[in-house]
Amino acid sequence: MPTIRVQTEDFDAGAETARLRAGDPKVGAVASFVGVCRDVNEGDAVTTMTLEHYPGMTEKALAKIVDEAMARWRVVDVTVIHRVGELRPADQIVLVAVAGAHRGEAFAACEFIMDYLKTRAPFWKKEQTPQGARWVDARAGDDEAAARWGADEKNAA
Amino acid sequence: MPTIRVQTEDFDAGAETARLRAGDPKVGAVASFVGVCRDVNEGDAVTTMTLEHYPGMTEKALAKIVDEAMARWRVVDVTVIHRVGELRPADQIVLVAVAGAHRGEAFAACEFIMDYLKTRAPFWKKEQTPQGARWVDARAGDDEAAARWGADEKNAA
Amino acid sequence: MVRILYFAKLREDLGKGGEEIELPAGVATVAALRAHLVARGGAWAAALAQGKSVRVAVNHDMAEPTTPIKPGDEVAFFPPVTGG
Amino acid sequence: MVRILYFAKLREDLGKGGEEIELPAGVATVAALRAHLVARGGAWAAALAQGKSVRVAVNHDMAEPTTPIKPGDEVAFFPPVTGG
Repeated sequence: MPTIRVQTEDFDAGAETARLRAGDPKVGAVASFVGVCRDVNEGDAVTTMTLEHYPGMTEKALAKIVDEAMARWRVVDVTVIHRVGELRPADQIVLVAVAGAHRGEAFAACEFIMDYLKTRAPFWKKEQTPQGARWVDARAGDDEAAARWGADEKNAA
Repeated sequence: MPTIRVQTEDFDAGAETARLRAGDPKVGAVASFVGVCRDVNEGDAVTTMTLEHYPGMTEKALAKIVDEAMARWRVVDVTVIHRVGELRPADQIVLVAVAGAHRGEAFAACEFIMDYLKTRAPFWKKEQTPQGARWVDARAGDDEAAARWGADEKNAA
Repeated sequence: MVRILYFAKLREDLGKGGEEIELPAGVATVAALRAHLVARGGAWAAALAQGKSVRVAVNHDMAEPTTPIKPGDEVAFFPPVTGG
Repeated sequence: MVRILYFAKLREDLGKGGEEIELPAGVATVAALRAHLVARGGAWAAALAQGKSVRVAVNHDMAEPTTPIKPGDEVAFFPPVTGG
């Protein structure tokens, strides 16, 4: 049963990953990803970042992405946690962890979920820089990453 | 500076991953993998597993794999921890964690290191099953995984 | 009535997070609703004009210009997403 | 002298983890050393015969049949690796 959470609080990636695989001795592989707030973006210093989302749609969009991953690859369980609100450099933003019997499928499902999350889940980042606040632009590279899995809709374009 | 350890003790994947990225605010992505001892292999129950290695070569082989990954992809730092000795189902076997600026390169380097570790690092698993002890056979699928990155030598064949 | 929501830069540019409107006659798709809003002119025309990167969700699912809209729906307009 | 090591199932099948031997005349590659050991017959022939999956490392680097061997080297024979 996938775990999907949208929250302002930080998370403990190690504890979440341990919990994800606990109790299922068929799990031989746990692939995970943590996205972290960087202190620089497009050459400018970033002092804080605010993550806005679409309450009501966000969890549903994430659940759909996770369901699609679990239909494509044989994996045992998935955890996705995404933070919203104000973050600072070095803060964790997102955790995607996938437990499965074998590593190839766990890696693929984990990267797929991140690529789809970046292009389909309703989150928006606003950065504070010494030059003022600005909304982060979507990256064409993220559409290309999602297209590797067969996604045809574009987000950034 | 990569961290490479071969040890009998367990490891704290969350703490290792946190340490890996600490102090470098350029890190935006941490991809990691934990291999876990399963309670079944090829249809048989596994009660314990013993991991043998080649002291002296093991760390050197791992360092070479990590160096190759860091030459191929722009990543900031890597941690590889592999356990040896006696393990039980649900025990952690290996951790590979890669910190980088962007997720695509962190994922690729992490999966590359695991694929090469499976086919080039001198570890051998012996399983205890109700039918007796047996050495685990190398899998052709692991050679295929390594071949995706251009590896031409075969391990299993 | 349809409930319309605006997020992120669109919310700021339009000065509101949402509104409820009566669907005008003939407005039955995402594209038609967007054209109806652009016809208000000013900030609406600037933010939602053809060619601007705007994503739309209908009842919490990502939508296309041809996606149908009917009374009671929740329609959200927002910039390309940038989470993760 | 070369130092030879055996690991995992090979170690068990040969009943030893290693030995030191004087390189016989003409034995200057991995393939030649392996043939020299196979010529001992018995468990050696069974474990190391041509066609058996045996990997070799010379001085801690994975080696090929053509990899040269010289006095002072450490040569390890072992089954395909199965870590991770």
